[in-house]
Amino acid sequence: QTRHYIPLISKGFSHQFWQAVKLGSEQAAAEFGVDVTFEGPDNEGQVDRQIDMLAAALSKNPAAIGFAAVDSQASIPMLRQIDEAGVPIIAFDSGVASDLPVTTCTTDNLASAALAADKMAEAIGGAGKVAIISHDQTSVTGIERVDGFVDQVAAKYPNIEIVTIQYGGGDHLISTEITKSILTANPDIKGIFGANEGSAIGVLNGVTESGSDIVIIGYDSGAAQKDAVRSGLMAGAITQNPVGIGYETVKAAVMTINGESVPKVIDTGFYYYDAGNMDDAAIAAVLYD
Amino acid sequence: MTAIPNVNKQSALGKLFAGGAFQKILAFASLIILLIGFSLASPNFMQTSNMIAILQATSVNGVLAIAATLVIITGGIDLSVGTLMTFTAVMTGVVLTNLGMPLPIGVVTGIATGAFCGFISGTLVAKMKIPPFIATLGMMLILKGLSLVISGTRPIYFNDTPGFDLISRGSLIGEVFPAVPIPNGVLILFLVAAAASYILSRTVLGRYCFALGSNEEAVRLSGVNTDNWKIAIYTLAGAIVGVAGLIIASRLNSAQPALGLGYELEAIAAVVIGGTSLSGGRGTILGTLIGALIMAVLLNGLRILSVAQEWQTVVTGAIIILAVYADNVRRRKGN
Amino acid sequence: MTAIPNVNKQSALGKLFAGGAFQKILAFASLIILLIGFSLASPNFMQTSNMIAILQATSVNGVLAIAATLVIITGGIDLSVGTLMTFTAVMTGVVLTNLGMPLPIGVVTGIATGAFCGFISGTLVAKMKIPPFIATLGMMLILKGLSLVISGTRPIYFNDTPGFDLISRGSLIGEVFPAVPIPNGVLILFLVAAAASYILSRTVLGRYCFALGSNEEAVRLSGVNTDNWKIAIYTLAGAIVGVAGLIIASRLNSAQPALGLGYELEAIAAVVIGGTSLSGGRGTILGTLIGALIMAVLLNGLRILSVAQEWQTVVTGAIIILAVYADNVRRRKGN
Amino acid sequence: MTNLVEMRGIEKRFPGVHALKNVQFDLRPGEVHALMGENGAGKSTLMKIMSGIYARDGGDMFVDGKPAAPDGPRAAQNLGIGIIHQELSLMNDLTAAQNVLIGREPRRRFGRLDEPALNAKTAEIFTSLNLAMDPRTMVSTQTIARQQLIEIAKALSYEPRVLIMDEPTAALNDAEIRELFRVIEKLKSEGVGIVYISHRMDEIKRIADRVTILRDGAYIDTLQAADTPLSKIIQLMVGREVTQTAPDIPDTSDNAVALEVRGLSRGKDVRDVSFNVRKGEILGLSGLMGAGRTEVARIIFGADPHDTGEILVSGQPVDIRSPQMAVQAGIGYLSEDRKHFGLAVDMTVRANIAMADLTQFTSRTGVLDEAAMKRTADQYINQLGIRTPSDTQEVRLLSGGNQQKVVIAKWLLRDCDVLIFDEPTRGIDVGAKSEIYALLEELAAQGRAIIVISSELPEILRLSHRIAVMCEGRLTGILPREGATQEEIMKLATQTENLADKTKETTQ
Ligand SMILES: Nc1ncnc2c1ncn2[C@@H]1O[C@H](COP(=O)(O)OP(=O)(O)OP(=O)(O)O)[C@@H](O)[C@H]1O
Ligand SMILES: Nc1ncnc2c1ncn2[C@@H]1O[C@H](COP(=O)(O)OP(=O)(O)OP(=O)(O)O)[C@@H](O)[C@H]1O
Ligand SMILES: [Mg+2]
Ligand SMILES: [Mg+2]
Repeated sequence: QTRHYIPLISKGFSHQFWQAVKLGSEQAAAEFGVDVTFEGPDNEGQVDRQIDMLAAALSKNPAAIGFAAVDSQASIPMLRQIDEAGVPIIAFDSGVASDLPVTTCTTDNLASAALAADKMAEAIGGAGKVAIISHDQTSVTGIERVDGFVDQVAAKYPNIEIVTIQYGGGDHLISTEITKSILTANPDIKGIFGANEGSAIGVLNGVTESGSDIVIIGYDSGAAQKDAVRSGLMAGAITQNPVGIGYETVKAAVMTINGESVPKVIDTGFYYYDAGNMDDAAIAAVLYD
Repeated sequence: MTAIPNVNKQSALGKLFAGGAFQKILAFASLIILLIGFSLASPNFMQTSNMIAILQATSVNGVLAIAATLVIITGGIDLSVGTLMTFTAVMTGVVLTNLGMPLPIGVVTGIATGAFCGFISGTLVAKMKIPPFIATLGMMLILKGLSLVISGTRPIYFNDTPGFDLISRGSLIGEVFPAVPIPNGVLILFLVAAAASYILSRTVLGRYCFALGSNEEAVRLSGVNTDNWKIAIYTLAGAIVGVAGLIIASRLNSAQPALGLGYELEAIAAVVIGGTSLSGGRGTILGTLIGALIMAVLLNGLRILSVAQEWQTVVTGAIIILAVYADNVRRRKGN
Repeated sequence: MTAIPNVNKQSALGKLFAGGAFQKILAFASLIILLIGFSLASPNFMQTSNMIAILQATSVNGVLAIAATLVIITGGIDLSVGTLMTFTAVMTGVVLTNLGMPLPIGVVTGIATGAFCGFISGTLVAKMKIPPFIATLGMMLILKGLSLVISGTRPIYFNDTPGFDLISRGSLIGEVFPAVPIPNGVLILFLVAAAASYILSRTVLGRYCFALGSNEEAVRLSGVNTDNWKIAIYTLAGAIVGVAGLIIASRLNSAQPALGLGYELEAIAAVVIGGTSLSGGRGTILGTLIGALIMAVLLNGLRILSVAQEWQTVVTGAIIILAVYADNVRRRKGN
Repeated sequence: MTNLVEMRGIEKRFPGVHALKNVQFDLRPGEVHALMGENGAGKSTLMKIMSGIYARDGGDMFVDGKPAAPDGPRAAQNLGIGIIHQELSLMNDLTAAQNVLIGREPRRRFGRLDEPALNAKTAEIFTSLNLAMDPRTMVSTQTIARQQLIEIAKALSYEPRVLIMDEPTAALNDAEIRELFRVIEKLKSEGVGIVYISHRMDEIKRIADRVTILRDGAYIDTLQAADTPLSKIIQLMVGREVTQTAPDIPDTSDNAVALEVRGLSRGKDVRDVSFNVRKGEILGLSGLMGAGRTEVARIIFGADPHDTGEILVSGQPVDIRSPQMAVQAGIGYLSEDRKHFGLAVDMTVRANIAMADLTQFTSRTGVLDEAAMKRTADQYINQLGIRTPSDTQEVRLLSGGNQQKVVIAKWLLRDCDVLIFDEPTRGIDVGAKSEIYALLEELAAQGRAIIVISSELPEILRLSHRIAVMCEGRLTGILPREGATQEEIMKLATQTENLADKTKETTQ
């Protein structure tokens, strides 16, 4: 019997986060003896590209398909087609507004960003100006991480003012320049939240280049961010468990193929790490380079 | 040399897509080679459903490339097709979903928005003498921003407009011939191509398209109002982009405001692979269609072969260069 | 008339940046207007630290734009500058971090990689007669893919190469004049600009740059090996992109393999705003520098004013069009 | 004496055209060998083969008795063969000196340019040509005539042993031509062999030693220029006899004024120009290079703006701000530079002829009537004797003279009341020339007003009913046809305001 084939269609490809998901899926593939492939559009806006990828994946007679939807609705007709072909769908990272997926392996972006807000408030003493640099203003992660942070501040920290929210496309250099502009425009700013890896590194760079010492809260991991947290340049960062997401997605697919039942939602969790806890086994396990 | 040899007689089809039947066949050869290659490499490739998937993947880029072809033949370039497509989709969304208007008004709005923005690009180029590269680069950024502004940076869904998704997803052909359920989006692509071909080869507008690309000053000194014709061509191109906006909005059943950037290069690549000259004056719609198909087949085939994504990019780049090179070589041999 | 009247004597600076002093002043006016406008709008804008931040933000795009200027003057275009920059950074990273070589070898590798890829683009254009738009579009994709392949889709950090970050972040000038701590990245930008200006106005290579852009066929008919010169120019441009790769790698203290797409349009916009003609034959490095500064000032100012991101894009697009339009108007008046 | 160059049995084919059939040609040191033939006879093609730009399909070529097959311009230069092309091939964004010495720039070490040496060397060549031009002037600012002089200087700078001149005088006035002939004499005395192509028959008698005639790509004969009457040469060229009768000029002085300009000015190029043309009249516009004739025509046609002045058509003032408005007012203009301003060279003969008046072939839905366009194109191809395989041939593949005929056809179709012909016979062979003269006369006879700008005085004298002469942007006089002589015209053409002014201007 040939090995089962499980393509994973993701929202992005070259970011470290997605590479970590890919890594997790490959670990699971090796463990369960299936074949996986991993692709995603160049940036997290290209819904139509995702659909073309799904169509090509379906042509390859997959045993199951893993799918991280850029848009929670736009791909539903394509998913229906996949479903009709009898191929189970495992959603990961972000859900689909439909019950077509067998399960969804995800983390709560809103809650994770709210935790970042709590940590920011703690670090700046509950009052002062802060800013957010996010990767983009239309993707689910971009929107939810900003909203989670903003809502939490609005709800719990009346003395904290969010002076600006800007978007650097996840580009390290652009995020660096944005950070420097924010520091220039708001000399009295207390902290900046960088909502993904590229943004966080950009904030770190901009702050370093400006010789400022404000509080930085990051998101995701990656070698540079881990170093910055360890050295204290960055107060701390939220990390999801992308390796876990990839792993759980493939695992859920295999279970479905084998006729086992899986829970409707598999929460892979998120964590806040700082210099103090990042070497704890539980945290170190979810950090990636 | 007094007898006039009848070397230039063209077949009916050749006439429809007039202007260098030879070079079209060249790009066509590349397409066939790709199709055969992928068929041999993977049994999954040559399935009806996959062929239809390829055609569907061509529809948006194909329509955009047709619009770009018109502008490129005049000697210009249009970098705004991608974001304009998104902008027209957003405007359609505003009219249909936010304002709750009936479907036909949404369709007209999309196309009219495209035409209007094309009109502006054309005016910038013709009247204000901004180089097309810059005028459309500026428009690309402006429209990208406006799409976000107008949509409030969130997708607009067409759930309240039943039937909207049929614009691209339904299959009129499939209802008549159930064996070939070609989606309407693809049908629209071919209709737009036929119309654009007809306009290019049979109407004054098309004639001035080629003439402007060939020698604009000579046309002006012939007493022709070159500015107005140029604006007309950009406007037509914009309207065609509006059609692409409808197809993609229907396909996604939503207007995605962040989409569009990068589509312009893909469209231009399809145009050039199809044998249209970037210096203007020469080009065909059939060539552009084949160019767009080559790109879609390539991507689909590489995905079917499970080529790693980073290598897909490398191979696509190499094939674009090779296709144009092969075209060059065969054309030189032909002469 | 045998005596040559001395009407064309130029000042030393004018000589350095020879070739159409007038038009440079035009773009300069736009720059001044922007600077004054933002100073009035925000008290935070006109600070030494912010001016240095703007210069630093110009450094990468400025160097890329200089490379693009050379190619554009020959009548070509280079869409690969952004991803080539990334590719050179990745190669530097491989040599320094993965292979643990000393710093100078990394620097040479980066520049040599750029030159080599420029050589390939040049060969595609000159020998294989691929239109520059397509040749460099293909290279853009190939290099984008190869950066991911070679880096294993991960950033390569330069932590093991102490001093690497000083390439762009240190300040040799600041050590001598502590009042103006201009970072080395900016210094490199100006050195590259001066060198490119000198090459353009004072050497055979520069001469053929303009000659090719002006009338390539005429140059060929004069018995010049146009192919080789063209390749040389693309190679030089590639080497300059290699310098940009070093600057960005040093600034980010890492080679980010996914970066670079989109930088090419920004570079080309800077070139055109600076008065270089996309049809070739005319252009200056000083103009390009000013063009890059205009873009950096604009973005910095809008960010300082906390203009919403979507509106930033709209305004940038509009200003690009306006700057070129103003240039046109003033040039027409000037004549 | 061995021949410098010898070509035997040369064959060349282009798609649809057998351009050269078994052609022979030889060139001796110190002679001027004229190569004659109608437009499209294959003269330029033969010379492009000699200078390494085209590869021959068959035949042999010897240089100094040794077989040679130059495979490019550089190889030809190494053999001592230089060429001045029929079509200008200059780099417009470069200075005169940079053009002249392109590829051989004086260099310092490391590829650095020695600009002073470059300019000095060029100035020397210009001086030997008696050409008043700053080596540092931009080529783009120069008129076609002066660009042609730069081209000639460039060819001379190679110090060739064989110099091919393909219609070098097409854009030059008499003074410049005299200067060129002086240079040719000097080169001859130095033993340089010169191939000379021209459609100006009088020049053959003045400088040629031998004449070779081509017709339809075939070799006809080689003759001693001194012993052969021009009529014989012309007969061999066209294969029949061409009668050159002086026409009788109808009296048009009472006809209504078709076009009048009053006080037209634009900067220093055009200063206070006033004249009129009557229906049925041919007004010749003469003057030296850069006199401003082209500029006057372009202003009337709306191609360039003007500062002051009035244009009246049939007595009514018209505001012409674009060529389109001019055409609507019934004014047509044939540019002196057909490649850049007259033709879309990548398009077909048919498309170009129809270009000026597409509305005539357009249905109300905007659809073009190809059949009608073909009929019209074929009609003009026959009427003007345009040599082309078919009306769907691309114009760029036609010979220069035939391209010019396409431009004329375009304006004939447009049917304007006032037609301005700027150098209408530049680069056109004798046969076609007399056809064009006849055409102009016929147009005038139909009651149209014609302005002919020409640098060839015999042409002006032959055609014009009245002759207007310009100098430095001013209209210096209008001569009646009766008794007008070349001397009188030249006197008006050199009537400068003051001499100091003149030298200042020409050095710019
Ligand atoms: N590159 C080409 N491709 C196709 N046909 C060509 C090409 N060059 C020249 N011809 C054709 O070859 C023939 C000879 O052209 P050629 O230019 O040599 O004529 P010519 O004698 O110089 O005429 P003229 O006096 O008008 O300059 C013409 O019929 C022309 O149309
Ligand atoms: N493109 C140009 N740029 C600058 N000056 C020009 C240009 N063309 C012509 N001139 C100048 O304008 C004046 C009039 O030139 P114009 O071409 O009208 O003269 P012309 O009598 O038609 O001469 P020609 O016989 O050379 O065609 C001259 O002083 C000429 O140098
Ligand atoms: Mg000729
Ligand atoms: Mg003239």
